[in-house]
Order: sequence, then structure tokens, then C-alpha cells
Amino acid sequence: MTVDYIFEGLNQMFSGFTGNEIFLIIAILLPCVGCFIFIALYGLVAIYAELKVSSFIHDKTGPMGQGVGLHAGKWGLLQPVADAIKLILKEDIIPSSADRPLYILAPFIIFIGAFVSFVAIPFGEKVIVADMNIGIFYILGIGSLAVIAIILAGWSSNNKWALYGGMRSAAQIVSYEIPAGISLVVVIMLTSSLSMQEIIGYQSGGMFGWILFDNPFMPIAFVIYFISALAETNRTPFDLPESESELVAGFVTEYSGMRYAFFFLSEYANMFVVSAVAVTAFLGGWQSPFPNFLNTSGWSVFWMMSKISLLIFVMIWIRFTVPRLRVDQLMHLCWKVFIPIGLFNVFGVAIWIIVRG
Amino acid sequence: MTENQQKLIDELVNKGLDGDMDAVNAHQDRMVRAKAKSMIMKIQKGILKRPPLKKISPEEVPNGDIVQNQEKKENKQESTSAKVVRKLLEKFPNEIENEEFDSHIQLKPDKWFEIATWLKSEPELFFDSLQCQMGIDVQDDILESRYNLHSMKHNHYVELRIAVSRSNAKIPSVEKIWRVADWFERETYDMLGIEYIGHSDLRRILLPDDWEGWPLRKDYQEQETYHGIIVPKMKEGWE
Amino acid sequence: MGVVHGEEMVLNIGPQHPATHGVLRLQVRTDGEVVSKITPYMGYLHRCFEKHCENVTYEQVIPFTDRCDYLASMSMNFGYVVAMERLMDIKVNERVEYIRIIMAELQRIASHLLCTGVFGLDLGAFTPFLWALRDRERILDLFELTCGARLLYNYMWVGGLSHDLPVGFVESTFKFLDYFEPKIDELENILAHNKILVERSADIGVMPKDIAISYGVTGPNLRASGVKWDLRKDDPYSIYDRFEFDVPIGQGLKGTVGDCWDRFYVRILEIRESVKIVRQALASIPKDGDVHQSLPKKIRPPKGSVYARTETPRGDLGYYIESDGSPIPYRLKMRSPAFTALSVLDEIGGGWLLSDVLAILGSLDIVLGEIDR
Amino acid sequence: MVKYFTDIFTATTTILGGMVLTFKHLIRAKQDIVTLQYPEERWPRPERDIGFEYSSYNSIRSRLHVDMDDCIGCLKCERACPVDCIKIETEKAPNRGEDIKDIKHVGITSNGTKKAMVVTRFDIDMSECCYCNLCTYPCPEECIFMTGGPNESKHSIDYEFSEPDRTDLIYHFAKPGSKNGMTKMLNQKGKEE
Repeated sequence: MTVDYIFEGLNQMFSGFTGNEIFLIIAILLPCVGCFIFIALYGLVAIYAELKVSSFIHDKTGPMGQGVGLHAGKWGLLQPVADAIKLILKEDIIPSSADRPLYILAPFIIFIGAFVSFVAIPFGEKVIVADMNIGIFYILGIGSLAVIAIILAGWSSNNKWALYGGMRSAAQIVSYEIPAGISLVVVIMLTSSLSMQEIIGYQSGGMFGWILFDNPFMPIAFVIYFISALAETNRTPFDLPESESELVAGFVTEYSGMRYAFFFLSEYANMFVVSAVAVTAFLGGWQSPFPNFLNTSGWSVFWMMSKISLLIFVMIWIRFTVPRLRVDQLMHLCWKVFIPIGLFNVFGVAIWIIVRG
Repeated sequence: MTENQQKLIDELVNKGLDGDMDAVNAHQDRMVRAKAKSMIMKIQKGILKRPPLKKISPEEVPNGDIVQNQEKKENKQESTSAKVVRKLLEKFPNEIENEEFDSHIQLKPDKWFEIATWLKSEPELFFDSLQCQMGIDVQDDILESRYNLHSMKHNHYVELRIAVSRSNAKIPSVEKIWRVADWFERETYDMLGIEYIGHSDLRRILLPDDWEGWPLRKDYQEQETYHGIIVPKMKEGWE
Repeated sequence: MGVVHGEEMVLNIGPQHPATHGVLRLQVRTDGEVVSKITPYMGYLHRCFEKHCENVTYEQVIPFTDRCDYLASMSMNFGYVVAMERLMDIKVNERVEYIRIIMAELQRIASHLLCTGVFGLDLGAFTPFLWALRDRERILDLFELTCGARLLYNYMWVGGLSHDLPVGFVESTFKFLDYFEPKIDELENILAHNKILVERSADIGVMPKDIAISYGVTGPNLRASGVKWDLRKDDPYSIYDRFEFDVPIGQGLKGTVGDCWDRFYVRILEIRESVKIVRQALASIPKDGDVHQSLPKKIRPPKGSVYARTETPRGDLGYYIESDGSPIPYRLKMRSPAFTALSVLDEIGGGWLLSDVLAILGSLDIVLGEIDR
Repeated sequence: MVKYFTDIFTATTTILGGMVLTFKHLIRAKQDIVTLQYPEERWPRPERDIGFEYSSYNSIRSRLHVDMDDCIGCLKCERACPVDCIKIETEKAPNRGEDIKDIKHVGITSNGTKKAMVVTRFDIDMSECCYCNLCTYPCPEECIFMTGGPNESKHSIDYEFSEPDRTDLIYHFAKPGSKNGMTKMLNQKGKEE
């Protein structure tokens, strides 16, 4: 959509020129650059939020500082910037016994996986890079790309801890795709569309129009999706692939500097993507929670962002509350709890739809 | 100091006493040389006895050589010790070496494993817990292994000591009776070089595997070099 | 269906690893995630404590005992002075005994706080760890108030103490206990009953009674296996027989008796008991009494040996002191509780998953300073 | 089957309970925070009113300081040190209790003891010091002590004393030039005789 706007805008602006293809390339590149900058900025904000929220939970202040100088700015606002600079300047170490091409490739693949998902996220009523008719399906599909990257990272590092992390992660992400998919199927059954914008469009009319409150099965589906999303993004209590007290740092053990930063960034980007999907599918997307309150196209970005931020906050909050699961318990939770309940949910919703007509 | 070195010194001392001081002076190892000379001095002064001429193999050292530890001290566990001794004399008549049992019981090493098995299984004693096992280098070429036994059931306590000579520092292992003895014995082996026969995994535990010598023996000499690095005796800028 | 066995892999956990609580190296053989054999290698922190002691005088040993178990230095001091006083037949006055017990119990609280916090950290819960450390800091403040040091105190001396209590110590300790008691509930709520933690620790690493006794495991680990054995009750040293407190034992509330959860929960219960003891001691501490009254002019114990045991936060701490009548110990052996607790790891840790092994290790509460000495 | 659902139920309730607890901490962050902004704020040293006559023995654990004017060179602290981080060398003073101006040697301590020794070297290696305070107790003149505490008026509190070089942590307390001064003096004396 955004691509179309820019393309048309460019064409109108320079109507004398005939280089339509160049305009198209620019129209495609611009949103991509925009997304990239957005991810980078969002990453800084998310790191800061995580530091601060965790610190307050721990009765600490988190990053603080009184001035610019050597300190981290007012309230430590410059801390994430300092972190980023540190990671960029750090020596990039590649273990001599590592599988070099794969080792170098892995951070890019994981970042691409997270980055490409942003294309289909509806930031607002009109702000979406590409409103595909299979948007939600696309995001689920692209999201699985992370598995490949993590296995590559784990394998190519030639480190036993990394290998453990990679293997755990592969099992975990592949398994949790299923409950996540099943709970989204329920949404698709209701809306009979795979397009993100159409799903949001279905949920108009304030908070009670949201799919979350559509029928009694929906909260269950939401919870299952949210927990599976935690597992897919490797957040505590499902951070087995990089569980720091067991596997040192899991699949990122050998990474340092910028390559490590890419893993880090894509974890946060993935958090954003799964939250965006959850908001789109269950919490009304960019719709205002009240029928006639600030329900304009301009405010839609605000609503979308605040809902996503809320979910990210909950993720951080959970991370600093609960311990970590064990590998077999993780699988138990997925295959013996979420999938049966999810399937039951699908069945229930189907009956609900038939009964309600 | 290893057994070999001790033997070497003994040999040198004998040569020296017989008038062949050149053999002593010509020896390469400075430490051995110094030891041998000091020993010769002591023997001439009459402090030490002359080491036996013949190279004796470890098996030939009679147990009767063991000199007992003389310390006697009032101890609360007197009654337990007496009880243990009474029962022990019934079962293993010739194993106790000391006369007064106020603080401890001195045992011979030979039947230690059987005694330990019995101590643990005997219902009236039932020493189910080995509190502490330690080795000590008492004077006169004797190493001792001391066991502090405790019974969780009867809440009583006894101390047993087994003395062996340095050249034949071998004691049966009780690792199979009290599992905790596994690591305790390894530690004693590590520090004093007492060999525990029948121990399944007698390695050094706290020191690196390639450490030389037994640090807690009183005649221990620090290594001159470690992995080719000279061990500094005095820190820089200090003396 | 048979069990599939893959190729075994040797994995080195440590010496630098977040879960080994120091510099411990565990060589484990793993089949996938299942650990079949654990071989601990220690000595990375070996500081020749026993050899050192043979070269310094008796009073100079005390700073070294501090450094053995750096998380419970007061208890280490306490064990040593109890042994020395037994050897030299010194009787210290009431006030000294009371102060020693207050310090030892505060130290027990501090040590158990760290242990429970770190156990949570090993299982991935970060918050309780910091909460525990926050409260531990307050105890360290009390220690700093008393003797000037926060970690390595050299506070208890043979025949007395280095300092008397400062003015206002009793009040500030009462204030601390009032603040602290609700925080124990908080710690228990967030950790002990959390379903994930229960799943991770209940029925894991079960240590039966007989194994625990045979391996010489003592202290909270032994009590968690259901043996009611506490030197403070069963062989009272100092004046522990005057205080009323319970000895909590593992009951297998969430799983089997002697599992990780029991070992963890016994410590939380013991914190409560220690608070009780401190309260009683503070209430009845004698007002007068010189802490330097029975300090010997020169420490020259008579010829002989002594083996004295005390209950530290980690279990029975035994000092075997052999004296030859000189001011320097002839031989000093420390029987450290964590040493025996670590030796049981292979026995109870085999056959579990990698994550469980680290949970078991965390629940044993080892301090490498004390193991390696 | 019942266990299956009770498990799910307990898991949900306990985790939600934990989350409520952490959320309480989150919103009460203002009151609960215990962090200090270290370089600006410092941990207050506890006010120590020891309240008995040993008040001159300070219970501070910080860097050692020696008042050389009071030191009589009795070597008691050197012997008390468990880690041998104190090194003292002395020379016999020509006249007991007399000041020697050349090397700024004060003959009589503040306690009134006449000094028989000139301390030509008094080094403390603070990198080896184990802060056990054992050296401060036997001192008859109370001239070796840890800074802070009752002696705070004499010396500022300092608990971070890092140095760029390890040898800088060896503190030399003896009066500068005292060693050379003494040898020179003794040589002169020898010549005169």
C-alpha cells in the first residue's frame, strides 16, 4: 500500500519523466529503509524499556546518570546508545574452527527473517508496506526462517554449548509454530480472510468488537498464541536456546560485536512482530478501544503502537517473574497442553459460528 | 620428597659415612646433596641413626617399627572409646596398639577394612558416618591416617588412628564402606602421599595431576620450577 | 519400545561457567541432553589453607578461615574458635557467647538468602536473586557496623571477640528483622510455590537418607533428606541449648523427600528459624561483660588434638587441630561441608538432563572456596 | 485427567500470583529502590560509636596508615601480619630519645616513649594486605591503624585506592632519606672513632 502511494506520488511529482521502473525501485526501497531505521530505533527503545522495567522490578534504578559526560544521560537514556556503540566497536571474533561462511551468514538470515516480516505489519489504517491478501500466513511463514539461522549459528560455531542451543531452539520453534498457527486459524475462521487489514477491519466498533471478546473461546486462543509467541521469540520462560545459567549463552556463545548485535536486534524485532500479529488478530489492530474516541486514520498508528508496547511490556514482565522450563517440559506444554486445547478451541469456534449463523 | 629421593639420600649418606664424600659432593641434584650432607652432620652428632645399608623393599618394613603417638588428653567420648575397644578386642584381638584409649584408638593397618566393615554393621556401635578423615605427618618417619567416626543413630563418636611408615605408606581404603571416604582419601593421598589400597580412583584431587611431592609432609620442598617457569621465592621490589 | 542411545559426548561445564558457583569444572558425559556421568574437578581455588596454617600462629589462622567460606565467614570463625577454646579449655563469658550466636545466625540468614536466590537464578528466575541480595546487603551492613568489614570479618577471636557490639546494634537488628520477615514470604511466594520451579525441582535429584549419610552430607542437605540432625540441637556447642527453635526437615511436600525442592525449601524454613534465634538472643543478651576478658595473652595450646564440629549454613564444619605445644599449629584440617556435598553429585546427578544437573548442583549449595580451601 | 487440569490451574494461579508480586514492586519502585549512584552518592559509612574504652582501636577496614613520628620500630605489627605484607628495617639510634634533624627523626613519641630505634624502612604492600586488622592491635604506641573511624579527623576516608601500577600499592612510610641519612651518619661516626 505504502509502496503504491509512493509510486503514484513520485509519478505525479515527476510526471515529465518516463523512468517508471526507477520510481518503482525507489518506492520499494524507501519503505524498506524506513523499516530498517524503525527497527533500529525501536531496538534502542526496547532495550531501554527492558533495562528499566527489570530494574524497577528488582528494586534497582537501572541505568542512570547525572549528565552527559561519562554517564548515561538523564535517567540513563543514552544507555542503549552506548550499548549499541560498544557492540559496533567490539572486536569481531570468528573462531578458527568455525564453519566460516555459515557462521557469517547466520546473523543475516535471522535478521532478514525478522526484517521481512515488517512488510506485512499494519502500523496504521493506511500505513502498511504491502497489504498482501495472505499477510498473516506470510508472517507465520517468514517467522520460521529464524530456525534456520539459529541452527546455522549453533552448528557453525563449533561449540558444544552453541550446538545444544541450536538443537533446543530448532525443536522449540518448530513445535510452537503449531499451537500458534492453530490459534490463528480460529481468527481466520471468524474473519474468513488472511489479509491483515481485513482482519482488523472485522474488529471495528470499540473494545467489544475485538476478536478477543468475540466469543468465549477467543481468550483461550489469545493466551495460547501469546505463550507460543514467547516460545518462538526465545523469551523467558522459554529461553532455553540461550539459557545463560545452563548453556552459557546458547547459540550466540561464540558471537561478538556486530554479529551478536544482529541476534539481539532480531530478537527484539521478533518480539515486535509477534506482538503486532497478536494485536492484529485479537486486539483490534489499529482500532481505538472506544467506538468514537480518536478513531481516525491519524490516531490509528498511536493505537497500534500502544497496544504493541503493552504486549512487549507484558513479555518483559513475564521474563522477570518466572523461572525457565526444562526441555521436556517445554515439549510437554506444547504437545500435550496447547495443541489439544487449541484443537478443541477450533472445534468450539466452528460450532459457535454454525450456531450463530 | 619422593621415595626415590629418600633412598638416594640414604645411599649417599652411607657412602659419605664410609669415607666417600666425593660421591656426595659429585651428586647433581643440589637439594639431595644438601639433605645428604645435613643428614651426615646429624648422624655424626648422634641426633639421627644411620640409615640401613641395604635397600629395603617396601614390603619388608615390619609393622612393629611403628611408633605410637603419645598424646593423651581428657576426652568426652571416653566411654565410647572404651566400648569400642572392648568390643574390638573380642572380635579382632591383636589389632589395637595403644594402651590408653582416652582420646583415640590406634589400629594396625592390615585388617582395617574388616574392622571398618564391622564398625559400621555392629548394631551397638553403628558408626554410619565418617565425619572426617585426615592425614598427618607425625615425627619419626610416621604418617598417620585419622578417622573421626560418628553414629547418627547412637550419637556417639570415636577417633581411630592408623600409623604407617613413610616408605610403606599403604592403608586399606574404606571407600566402599563410607562413600565419603572416596574424596577424603584422595585428599590425603594428594597432600601426604598415603596410598589407599583398593581405592577405585586414587588421583590427586586439589592439586594438579602433575604436581611433585606431598605438600603436607613436613620435609616438603617447594618446586624450583613449575612447567618451566621459575617459582619466585621473593616478590619483586620487596627485598 | 527400547531406549535409543546415541553417541556420547564429553562436555566440560566450567571452570568458567555461570552455573558452577565459582571455579569448578564438571566433566559430564552426555547422550543428547541426558547426563550419564559427572566427574567434578576442583582445586582451581586451592589456596593451600592447611599448609598456610602450619606456618602462621593460631590467631593468624582466623583471617584464613574467613576466606574459606567467604559467604559464611562468621560461621567459619565460630567453628575455629570453638575448636581452639575446647583445646585450650577457655571459658568465655555470656555476652561473648550471645554475640557470637547472633552473628552466626545472621550469617546463616545471609548465606541461605544467597543460596535460595542463586538456586532461582540457576533455574532462570532472575528477580528473586536480586531481592535476596538486597536483604543480604542489610545483614552485611549490620556486620560492617559491628566490625568494620562486610565480607571477611576476623571478628571472633580465641577467647573473645575483636570488638564489642556498637551502641544501637540491638535496635537496628530488631528493625532489620521486622523489615525482613515479610520479605521471606515474598521470596517464598515468588519462588517456592511457583509451578515452573516446582516442576523443575520436585522429584529431581532425590537423595535418599542412607546415601546422604554415607556420603557425609550434612546440614540443610541432610535435613532435606528427612534426617533430623542439627548439631545445634544434637551436640549443642556454645549456648545453643538455651534457645527454642525447630529443626526443619524435608517432607516431600511437592515430590519425594530429599529432592531439589526440599533442599531449597528447608533453607527458607531455616531462615525463619534463625530469625527466631536472633530475636531470642537479642532479647536476652547480657548488658555487661568484657569481650576481651578471657583473651589469652599468648595462644599456646597444650600438646594434643581436638576435633570440634559446628553447624555452618552448609553443614557440619569440623576443625581437627593437632597441637605440639608451640604457638603454631602442627596440623590443622578443615572438614568442609561443601566438600562432601559436592562428592554426592555424581551419585544423585547421573541420569538427569543437563538442566537438572545444574539445578541439583545449585540445590547442594556449594562454595568453592571451602571445597578447595 | 483431574491432575492434568489442576496442574494447569495451579500453574496459572502461581504464575499470575508471581506476576502480581513483581508488578507491585514495579509500581512501588520509587520507595523500594535501594541503588546508590556510586560516584556521586556514596554508601554511608556506619556511624560507629564503639562505646567502650577500646575506642582507639578503630574498627574500620580500609588502607593502613602509620604515624612515623610515633613508631618505635618494635616489629610487632610485622610479626602479627598473617600475609607478611609489612616490612620494617631499623637502625639503632645514636642517642636514645633524641631528635635527629637530618632525617626528621623525632625522638619521643606522643605517648612519651623514648625511641631507641630509627625506622629506616617501613613498607606496607597494600596489594597483599588482607584487611584483617591484626597488625593494629599489638602496636604499643597505636601508630599503625586503618584510616577512617576514630582517626577520621586525621585522614580522609578513602575506600577506593586503585593504582595504575602494582608497585604503587607498596606504601613507603619511612621518612624519605632516612636510610641514606642513617648510613651516612653511621659512617661519619665510624670515621670519627
